[in-house]
Amino acid sequence: MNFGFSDEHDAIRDTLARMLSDHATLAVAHDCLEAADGFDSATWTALADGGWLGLAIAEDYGGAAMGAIELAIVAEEIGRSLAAIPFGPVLGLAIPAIQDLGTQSQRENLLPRIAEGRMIVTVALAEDGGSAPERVSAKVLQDRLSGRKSPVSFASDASFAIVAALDEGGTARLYLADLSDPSVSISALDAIDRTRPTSEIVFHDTPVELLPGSDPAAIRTLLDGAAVLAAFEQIGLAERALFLTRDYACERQAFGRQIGSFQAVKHRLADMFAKIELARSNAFFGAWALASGDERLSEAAAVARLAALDAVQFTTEESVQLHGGIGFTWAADPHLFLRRGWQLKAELGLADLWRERLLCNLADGQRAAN
Amino acid sequence: MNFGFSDEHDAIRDTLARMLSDHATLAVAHDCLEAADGFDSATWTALADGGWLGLAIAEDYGGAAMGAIELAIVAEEIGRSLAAIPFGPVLGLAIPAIQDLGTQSQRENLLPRIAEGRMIVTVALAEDGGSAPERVSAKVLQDRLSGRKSPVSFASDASFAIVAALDEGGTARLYLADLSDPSVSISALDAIDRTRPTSEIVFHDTPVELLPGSDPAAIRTLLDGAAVLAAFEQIGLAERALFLTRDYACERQAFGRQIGSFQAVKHRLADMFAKIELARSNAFFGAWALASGDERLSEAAAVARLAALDAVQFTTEESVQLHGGIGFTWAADPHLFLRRGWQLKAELGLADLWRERLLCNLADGQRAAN
Amino acid sequence: MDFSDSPEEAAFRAKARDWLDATATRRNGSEKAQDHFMARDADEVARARDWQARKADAGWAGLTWPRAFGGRDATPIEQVIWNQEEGRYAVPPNVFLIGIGLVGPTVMIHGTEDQKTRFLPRALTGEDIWCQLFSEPAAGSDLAGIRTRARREDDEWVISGQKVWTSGAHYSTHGILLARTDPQVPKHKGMTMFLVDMSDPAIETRPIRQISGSSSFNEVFIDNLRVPDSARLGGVSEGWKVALTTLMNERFSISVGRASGGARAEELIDLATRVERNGRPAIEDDEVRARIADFIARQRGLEFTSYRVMTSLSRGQAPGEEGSIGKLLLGKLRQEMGAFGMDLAGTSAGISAKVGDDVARWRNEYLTAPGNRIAGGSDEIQRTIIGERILGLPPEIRVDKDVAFSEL
Amino acid sequence: MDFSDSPEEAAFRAKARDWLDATATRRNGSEKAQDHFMARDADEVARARDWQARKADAGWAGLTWPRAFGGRDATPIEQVIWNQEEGRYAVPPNVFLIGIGLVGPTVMIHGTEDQKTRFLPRALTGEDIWCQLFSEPAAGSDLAGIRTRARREDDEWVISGQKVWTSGAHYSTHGILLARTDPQVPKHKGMTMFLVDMSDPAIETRPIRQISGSSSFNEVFIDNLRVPDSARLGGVSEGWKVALTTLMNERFSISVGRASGGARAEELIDLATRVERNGRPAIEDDEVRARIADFIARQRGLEFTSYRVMTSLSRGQAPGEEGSIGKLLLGKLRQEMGAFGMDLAGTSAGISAKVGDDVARWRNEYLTAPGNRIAGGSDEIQRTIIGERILGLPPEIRVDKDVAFSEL
Repeated sequence: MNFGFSDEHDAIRDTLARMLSDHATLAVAHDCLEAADGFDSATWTALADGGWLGLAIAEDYGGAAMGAIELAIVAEEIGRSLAAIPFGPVLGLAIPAIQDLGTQSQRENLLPRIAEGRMIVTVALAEDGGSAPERVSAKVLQDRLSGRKSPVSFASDASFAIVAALDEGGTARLYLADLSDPSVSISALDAIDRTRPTSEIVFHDTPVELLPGSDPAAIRTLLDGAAVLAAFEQIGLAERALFLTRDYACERQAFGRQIGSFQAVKHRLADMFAKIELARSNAFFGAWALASGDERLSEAAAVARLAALDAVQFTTEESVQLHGGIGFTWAADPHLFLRRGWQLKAELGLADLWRERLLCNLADGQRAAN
Repeated sequence: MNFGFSDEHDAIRDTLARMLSDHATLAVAHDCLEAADGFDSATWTALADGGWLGLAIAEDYGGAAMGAIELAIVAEEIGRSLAAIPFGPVLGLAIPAIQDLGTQSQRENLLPRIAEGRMIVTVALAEDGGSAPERVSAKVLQDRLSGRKSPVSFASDASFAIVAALDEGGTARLYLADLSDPSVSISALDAIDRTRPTSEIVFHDTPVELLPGSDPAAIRTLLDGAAVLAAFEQIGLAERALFLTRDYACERQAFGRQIGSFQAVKHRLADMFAKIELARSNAFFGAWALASGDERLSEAAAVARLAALDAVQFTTEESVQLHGGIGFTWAADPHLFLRRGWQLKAELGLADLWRERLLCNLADGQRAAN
Repeated sequence: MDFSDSPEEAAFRAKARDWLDATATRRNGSEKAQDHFMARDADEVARARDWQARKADAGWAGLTWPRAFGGRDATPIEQVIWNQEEGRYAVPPNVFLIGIGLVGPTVMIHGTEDQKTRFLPRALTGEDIWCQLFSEPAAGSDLAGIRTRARREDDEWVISGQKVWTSGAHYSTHGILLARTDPQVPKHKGMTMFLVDMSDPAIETRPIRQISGSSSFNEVFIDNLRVPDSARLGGVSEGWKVALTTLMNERFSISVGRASGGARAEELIDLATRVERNGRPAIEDDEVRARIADFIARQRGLEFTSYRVMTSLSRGQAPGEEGSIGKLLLGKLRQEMGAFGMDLAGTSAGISAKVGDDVARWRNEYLTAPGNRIAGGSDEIQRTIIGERILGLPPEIRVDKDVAFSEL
Repeated sequence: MDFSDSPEEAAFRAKARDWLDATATRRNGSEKAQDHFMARDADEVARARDWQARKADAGWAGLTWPRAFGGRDATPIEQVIWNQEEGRYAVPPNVFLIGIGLVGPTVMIHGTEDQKTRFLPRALTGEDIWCQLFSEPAAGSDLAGIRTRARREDDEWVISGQKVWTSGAHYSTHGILLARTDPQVPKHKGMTMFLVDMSDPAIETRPIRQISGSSSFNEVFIDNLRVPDSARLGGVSEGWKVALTTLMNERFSISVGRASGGARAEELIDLATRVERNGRPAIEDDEVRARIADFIARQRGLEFTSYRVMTSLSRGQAPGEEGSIGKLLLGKLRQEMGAFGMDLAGTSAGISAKVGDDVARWRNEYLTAPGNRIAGGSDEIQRTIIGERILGLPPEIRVDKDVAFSEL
């Protein structure tokens, strides 16, 4: 058993962290929050140039053919950087969907361009009822898609979207849609994290291509993998919020002492740490299950997700609190983490969804599906 | 508006508190915990002699004809005393059931004897499925009761029980059963609070008498009133556990200081206090609604119960914790409060039951009854 | 114990209602109650002044002030009854809360005759609007750590420094300002209080944008403001004592102030009926039901607690033990309810333009609630206050008690 | 990152399993794993000694000890693998944990040659059983506050005082005892460690009944116990340094010890399937589902955290950051699961002889969990350790650091 990272892993992490700290500073995050389109294209390009976007893409399609462990490291560092980029939609979902479920020609067409940063492919899974396959109501008839998908992250910056929709037999599948088609209308939504452009997309007889490997089980597995990577992103985010708060607690004085010397502050920071490390342990198991193709992936993903959601919400809310008056000003940093935390929560579904995923696995259908 | 106690109320409280502190010491509670039958008959007799058992009984039947506010004060002081006596079953449930729902002859036969402490009448509402009227499965056919009721508090010390059972039309009603009848078998259960003798009763064609005013609505109202009084009992209990812990925190030294000067201890005690006062505010409204016959009684009872359950569990668990190693020894006092807290929780049903009572009232049947 | 109006209270209520009916317009059902104390623009300030003048004219301003100062000598419960009744009408925000609730009582106790004559009537009629210049960037929870300096020059004081979290500073005419006049003594002993004119060009006001996006507080920069000695409120070096009077009245003012106006937990039932969770109406989900029921129990508890506080006040007792928990519990409750309201939108959590306006509404609740957990004494400070003042626990070890401020 | 056995690990596991298969009896399904380290009676002590002797004989005792002292020089992960495998068999409780895990390593570092020769082999073979005489009634979280005095008289030490929370004291043959030898210096500086014979009549042991009803700890009264100077472990006044070695090994020992053996969160699914809530199987209640899922996520997290600790240990790194959270989170999790297990019985919550033995089982979990939150450093102490040692926050203000113990 070996439940930690190797020296090579640490080197990957250090290289990426240096690159990100050059580009994706918190000042940039503040700027993105004020911008019309929050997307930080400079960081995205830098990631492409460094070969990071193709990390898990096969060599045949211009990638580095690395595995889930390496991708998890990237996720954590991107979460930590707060970079306003579509890591989850593209690297967590679109790339594995195309690579594992797409056709040869889809792979050839899309993966090299994604890796080079020349094209963004996002995913449109969710509808009002949630993001699980059984909540899909968009429909494809004779290769044409109609329906309403919302929320979709980075739709305004993407060329294509991979869309969950019902086939003619009523089975949820994934389809590739060209977002520049005139039958597609994209309207912006007001997300709590405006560094994460979020839209509703309406498809009206839009020509689409099936990802032939996709079916409800494959979609669920895809979501499981994305949840594991998102957990690392969330852990990176939460840990930085913790350290930011720790630094503030060491600097800020009250009653003649650093506030971090008060147990009310110190013990809350310890609780944040404990929740983050618990989430990290679950995420490690998830990464291993994802990398090794272990059958326990869906359980592992669920517990990783649940622990990460808890760690992020507690840490970011209490980070605002422990910053005192400064904490609830717009100009301060803590709310950036709070907002991103909510967005990462919404994108792959809330705790109730993942609790059901866990229990339905464990209780083995003790409860009839609704 | 007047949302506090009067000077007369304070005088009642002081008199009772003095009497209880003479009889129901924590040493007696420890003894009751070790005894075969935990009932503290000495304190019960002293309460009868002082006229406390008949406080809310009409003058015609030997009582003092006082109201719910005065009874709430008694409940709080009895909770605080940790006396091993059937306050809730007798004063919270049996007396109002007989007085409000019974016949003239039932009142005449039972109430004076209860007030004088010569007889205990307990209640047997719960079955495996819970204590609500719709969970009753015991049945009465031609004035004879058959079924299994459990748990029943103080059955071993009681002469009669008021039992919830279905009448021939399948409606839940209350019946008076003589527990000395040979058709009744009582077997002891192992409760977490052994100062609260707890039994299962099996009735087999036991002759019973209907309380003619009883029907499901009346049973629910009876439970509402009992929950309000229990909330006061719980508040008294929790407050004493808090003060006990406060005193320990002022006395115990570590690292050269009283441990109560550490925020980890001080702030937890403050949280206990806040939960108890929140519960008290809800209980006040409940007492007012009970005393004034306000239609909001069932909402008031539900929120009083929910807040009291939360306050007791948090306070008693953390009281054990803040006592350090001493806290989890048998010889120390904190576990007495922890145990009694559980018993008061079980006797009238857990939070899920009262949440439903609250929501079904507020949502006005937005959800079909199960 | 009685939850209903006493006959006297009912009479007061009827009288208030009569006057309001004759003078103001009822809110219609959809219009929200006026629940804040900040004007959004100059027009709203003007309308607030106009309304205050009419109230003062009819004897409904400064209800709890003594009659000697133009008040009505009303009980705290009468103040609450007034607030309830006024809340039913479409009235402008009460920007006079600080002037009437905090500054007035402080001036009555610590002011000179001249100060009482100059300031009290104009506060009552709404001619003057007051703000509170206490907190500073480095003195929040530890208010006695203020650094704004007031130096004596002949018969004037020269004040420089920076204040922060000042509500309404940009439209206030006057401010009550705490400054350090002697840094050579321990921190609590070297402060003095002043009453200053906000229109002085030496005072600059800048709004602070909060995480909710709105700006209800200001930074106030004071650069060599010169005031005469007659602007001093209370003795030299007695500023802390004067400040405690203001803070006590702030607590009272919050206790009997108009109810928080935040969202009601019951509204979550309605939202949960309209959205789905796991393919069913969310209101059918037992966890949703459990959360909502617990929110309701907590919110009711806070509401009933405020009645206990009023009862104490009406009996002439200090707003005691029970009052301190409201401040501690409200912010966290609002934060949790806001989060839960967003959660109910599922994958649209935090994303508005879905499910009507609900997400935006609960999101705003969520993003303003952190202010409740900090402003007026953080949750952490409240716990220490409860622990020490109510439960009698030993105090924190203080390293700054007997040290000259300049040495800290 | 790999969750499976490496080839070396798999080989070790096979070897262990072979020996165990040949020597011990597999537990049958219904028999619970041996999850505690305390013998219930003299018979169990005898069986434990017998089993330990056989293990020592075959080289399976003191796995992580150096070969020089009769150990196997095994990695921490090999120790865990052994524990997992041994756990499948019906073996007596490991009453040697303190001797082999804590005292042995401390003697190896601080002991004289004579002490090593006398004590290490007998600890390994199970002839000696050790207990740890550290905590005192007035020195729990603040261990350096111990008052047990050791006074030098010629070449002997005379020890008097009271120890508490001593596991297994009543059947232990030896104890490692921390005593104050110089009260005139600050508290951390005046202590010395001793190795004492528990059969000395100057030592009296009394069991402490816990709130769960069982008695796994003792009070130990020491009344003028005389020991030679050769019983001293480490230098005079160097007791704190020696104690830190023991405590570090205690942490290690807990980290790689047999898994807690407490209830599994998954068992709540089974219980919830058999009981009703609001007229339906409780497992269909969404709040029940939510609570159970969260328990599972937390319990898995603790389990996986222990693998991270082992990985660190295997790499020769100190059991670092990740290890400290297990101690903090386990007790509260067990307490909450215990309470929830009882809650599932509804109105029979806390009352046994209903729903099979489940209530009694979860009740026992609930009543033993508070021990996890205190023993070996309370939750509160753990938070301070995490805050200061891991997060680098400023230390508590210490009023007792530089003061002679006698002046405190």
